[in-house]
Amino acid sequence: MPQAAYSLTELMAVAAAREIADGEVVFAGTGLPMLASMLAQRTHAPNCCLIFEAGTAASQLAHLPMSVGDPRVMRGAAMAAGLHEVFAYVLQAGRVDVGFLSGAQVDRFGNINSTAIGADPRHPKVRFSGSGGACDIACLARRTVIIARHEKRRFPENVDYITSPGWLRGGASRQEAGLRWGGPAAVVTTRGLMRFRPDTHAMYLASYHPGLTAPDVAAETGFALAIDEAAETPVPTAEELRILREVVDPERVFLQ
Amino acid sequence: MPQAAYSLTELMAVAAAREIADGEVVFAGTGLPMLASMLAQRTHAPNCCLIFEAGTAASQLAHLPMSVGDPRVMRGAAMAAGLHEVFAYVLQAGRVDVGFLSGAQVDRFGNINSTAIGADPRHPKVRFSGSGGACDIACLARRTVIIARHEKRRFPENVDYITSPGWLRGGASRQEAGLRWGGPAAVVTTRGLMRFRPDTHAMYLASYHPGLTAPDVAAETGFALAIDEAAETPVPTAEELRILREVVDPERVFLQ
Amino acid sequence: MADKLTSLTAAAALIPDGASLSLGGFTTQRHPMALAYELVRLRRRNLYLIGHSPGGDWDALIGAGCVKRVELAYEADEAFNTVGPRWRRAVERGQIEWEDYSNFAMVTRFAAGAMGLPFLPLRSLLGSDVLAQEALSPEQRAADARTPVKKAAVVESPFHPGERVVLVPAIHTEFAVIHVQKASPQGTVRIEGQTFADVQQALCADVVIVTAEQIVDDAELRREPERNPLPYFAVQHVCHVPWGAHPYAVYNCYDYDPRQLKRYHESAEDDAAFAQYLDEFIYRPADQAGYLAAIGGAARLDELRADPAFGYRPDLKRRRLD
Amino acid sequence: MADKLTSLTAAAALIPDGASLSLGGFTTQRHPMALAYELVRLRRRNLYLIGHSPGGDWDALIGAGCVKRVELAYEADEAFNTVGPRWRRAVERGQIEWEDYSNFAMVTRFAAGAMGLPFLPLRSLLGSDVLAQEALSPEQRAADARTPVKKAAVVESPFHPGERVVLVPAIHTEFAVIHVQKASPQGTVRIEGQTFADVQQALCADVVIVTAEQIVDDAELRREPERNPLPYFAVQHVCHVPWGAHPYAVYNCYDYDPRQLKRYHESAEDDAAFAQYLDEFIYRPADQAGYLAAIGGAARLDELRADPAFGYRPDLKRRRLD
Repeated sequence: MPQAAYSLTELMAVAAAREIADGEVVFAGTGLPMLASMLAQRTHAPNCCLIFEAGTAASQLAHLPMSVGDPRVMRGAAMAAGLHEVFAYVLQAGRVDVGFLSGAQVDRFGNINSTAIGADPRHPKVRFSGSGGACDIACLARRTVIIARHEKRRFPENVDYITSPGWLRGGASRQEAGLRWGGPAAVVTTRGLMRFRPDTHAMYLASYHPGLTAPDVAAETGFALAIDEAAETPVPTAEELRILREVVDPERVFLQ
Repeated sequence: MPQAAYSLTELMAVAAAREIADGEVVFAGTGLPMLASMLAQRTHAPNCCLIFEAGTAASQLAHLPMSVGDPRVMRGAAMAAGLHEVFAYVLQAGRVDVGFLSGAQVDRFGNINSTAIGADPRHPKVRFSGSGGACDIACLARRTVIIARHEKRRFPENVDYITSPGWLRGGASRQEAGLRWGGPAAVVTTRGLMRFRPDTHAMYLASYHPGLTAPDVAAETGFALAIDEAAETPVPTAEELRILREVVDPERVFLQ
Repeated sequence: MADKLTSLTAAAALIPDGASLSLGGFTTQRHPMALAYELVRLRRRNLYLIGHSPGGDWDALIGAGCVKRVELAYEADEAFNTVGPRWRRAVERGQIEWEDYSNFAMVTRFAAGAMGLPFLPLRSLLGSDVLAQEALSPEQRAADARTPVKKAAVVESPFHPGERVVLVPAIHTEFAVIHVQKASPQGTVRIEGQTFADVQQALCADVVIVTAEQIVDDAELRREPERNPLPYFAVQHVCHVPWGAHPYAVYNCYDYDPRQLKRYHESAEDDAAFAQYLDEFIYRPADQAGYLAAIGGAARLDELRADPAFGYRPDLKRRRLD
Repeated sequence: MADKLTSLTAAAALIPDGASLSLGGFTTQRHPMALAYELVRLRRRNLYLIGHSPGGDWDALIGAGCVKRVELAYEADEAFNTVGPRWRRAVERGQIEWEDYSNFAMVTRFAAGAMGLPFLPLRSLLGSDVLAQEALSPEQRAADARTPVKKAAVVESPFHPGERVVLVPAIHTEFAVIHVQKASPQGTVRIEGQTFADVQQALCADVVIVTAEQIVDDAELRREPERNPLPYFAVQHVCHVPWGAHPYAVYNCYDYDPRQLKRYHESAEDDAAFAQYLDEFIYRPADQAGYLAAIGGAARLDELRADPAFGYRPDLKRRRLD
């Protein structure tokens, strides 16, 4: 089968989709996580269940939402209520298997900043949206998958503000902070896919995207990134691309 | 107008109904409180709102319920949910003006026992149902009205177990216990109607039922009951009796 | 999505001796009675029941000797009987261990468990013996890890000096059984009318068994997701059990059965009569079909069927049944 | 029961300079935009806004200079813009006071207020700077009694030694405004689809204003009490405001307006263009009718009307609008 051409967004959506196992409960945010979870539902994980924090469980999406509160998430939903019900009864109760996160900065332990850039958080140089549900997903999902644009300044030694706790300072520091489970399992970026050591919880390169090398990715990372185990990121299959383009996002809301 | 004959239950229902003001939110339990609040709605308090702890607000009852969870309470209700919603969002939030209580023992400060008789609560001589929502209503309604059978042993100096806190030890003791509002306003019994002193919160006789005298009532009370302000309980009007018998309880579920 | 349909007998058999269990419903409504009767037939022992306002579901289990310990706020049938006769006797005879709370405290405890929290605060209980007294001794608490180390704790708000609230410990049970109007084979649940604390009870249990008057397509329930209070992934087993709450009421389906409740409460006031009641209505009928035959069969059930315009039976004879 | 119907302008005029206020909805859905625009027209100042995930409702108020202090988790329009442009500028220019929480923390705080509690616990925030950092200085907190004395507190469970949870302080606001599909003149409210945190926001406010797409008979809403999440006695004012959330979506009524959102976000990235946007769409149109005419009138609105089979507009053009 000849290899199909694909965009970076498509490659990332497919890589993220493969992080979802069948039957899992997925806390999906707007954008790439929606592409990934809809794709997973239509390929290897038909029974994964999509939770949207604005108040729905198990949507059967017919059209890509542009917000987790979009009327589109009501389509075929098994349950609709509000944020408190979803956060307390589903997320905090430990019923979410995988949550997606993104942000402006990610450090070596998968801590994420989506609040502000600058040394003094009371006088930030650049202000972002704020946590939304990200801090909550980071604390309470059984595992998280981080999506990020891979640039050196966005992968610093330390983030300016920990909006969403990852493995904190590594080792057992996450549990010592009182978080009983969870933590980042993977980081899907514009350059590769990173995972975390089981003991130190430091990030390492699991795969680099086609056209790049492992040292290319390390060079664009602001902290030392182990690359000795890295392989090339598997490319999307033609079927995955077809589903993404024809079924998941024919409007090209998020696909580029 | 010639005076109509009435039963003791009818007299008590009318006396209890008169404790409800128009527009008030009423937390009504099964039995006499239901008779009283339905009567109040059909006489002087057409806009009082009935709350049932099993999960409804503003029922427009067509038939007398035999439980606060009775399907009959769904009739015309403005809202239906569960116990937690009613207790937290309505009762604890301070939105209930008047709650009704009853029990096996009532003391001079309006503390009520509906749990057990006996000195050792781990080995009671007689066991009752337990609090249900009574303790919660006693703590959190803006005021309460107690309904009780008036016998000396049922009005002791001290109840064996405070299921539902009244004015506790009188004075400011209720607020000192951490209860920010509420407390019993009246006790409607088989012999009279009691109220509480504004300062000491000790019970006094406000009225004795027709056929009795104030000393009769005091003699059937296990603690010293001030009777110097007592008058005769006003009798039900013919219209109140007609509504009770023909509209509120034509089946004679609770009326005798 | 997995098909979770199973038989009532298979579902009841999952609940072993000694299990901790909560049953849905409220006093005279929507208890999973058919399942409770199955547990009596299976002669389960040492059950640990946790509830807020149970009625004859608990009273029958307690009377049949199935129960060791309970945590509760109330056990009675309201206007049909102001105290559960077998509950009352079990306490007075020292045959049961219990702890008293209020309804608000118990549903708050269920909510804490359902929300994955160790406790929740409330402003009730202050000044009462419900707060001041513990019916379970420290030894009894220590003997079962499922019982909280203490009944409640009073703390001051860190944001409002001098303001006290009561913290009550979360509940987790091994099983919850709720009886509802409609469920799908996949476990989507529709509760019509008051929900009582069924949602919180289900969400704090390891295993949730739903018995339903009617099994309907998942797609039908998904047409009104606002009315489905439980996520299907929290439900493990679904049983089709028409009349599953008899002699209690199910809004929009049927009314309570005053004649059967009168029989129960009269019998339960006497040991021998109660044994006979168990025999006649639970042990001898082999199953739910046998029970329904014993209480009067289709002819009686038809008299209880709800009028759709009301959700109950407006002409039901409720008093002076002799 | 009292008739609570009033005009949008009369309701907005109730909210004075300096008031604390929460607005319902979530990012690009069901914000009471018509009322927010009225507050801009009234040139309200020093408002204290408290929310979880507002969008352009706050962004317009902030940009128009109406706001002094906010407590929030997020301010953006999700796929339409990942940060509210005027919010971002107000922070970077030191023109606004704020405190950061997470969505779960904010809805928990609203819930605590709605439940009459001083705080509620949650297991989120631990390890984060959302917990460790306070954006408001102690002096700023002390300057306004409506701000909690501290952001949060970490405590150990009295029932589970070593187990920590975060307590977050309750919210009370002077006003809450929510926009819903249906309300009765008496204040019974129907919310279709996700409820967001509208219920908790309403129940922790002194005065609740409901703006509704449709005013219906109370009796009609009472036919399905399970779907009415607010007791009418918690609602003080009801306004009939069709298209009251435009340019945002209202499930079963209309979709968001991508063209208008693009206009907003492009303008809001530039001070002069934003001033012009305010002038064109808020100040110059004297009222909601004028606003609707300015954004394209009935012809444009018809293009946004929901398809009843979906509750939104399946054929809506959402990208490449030029």
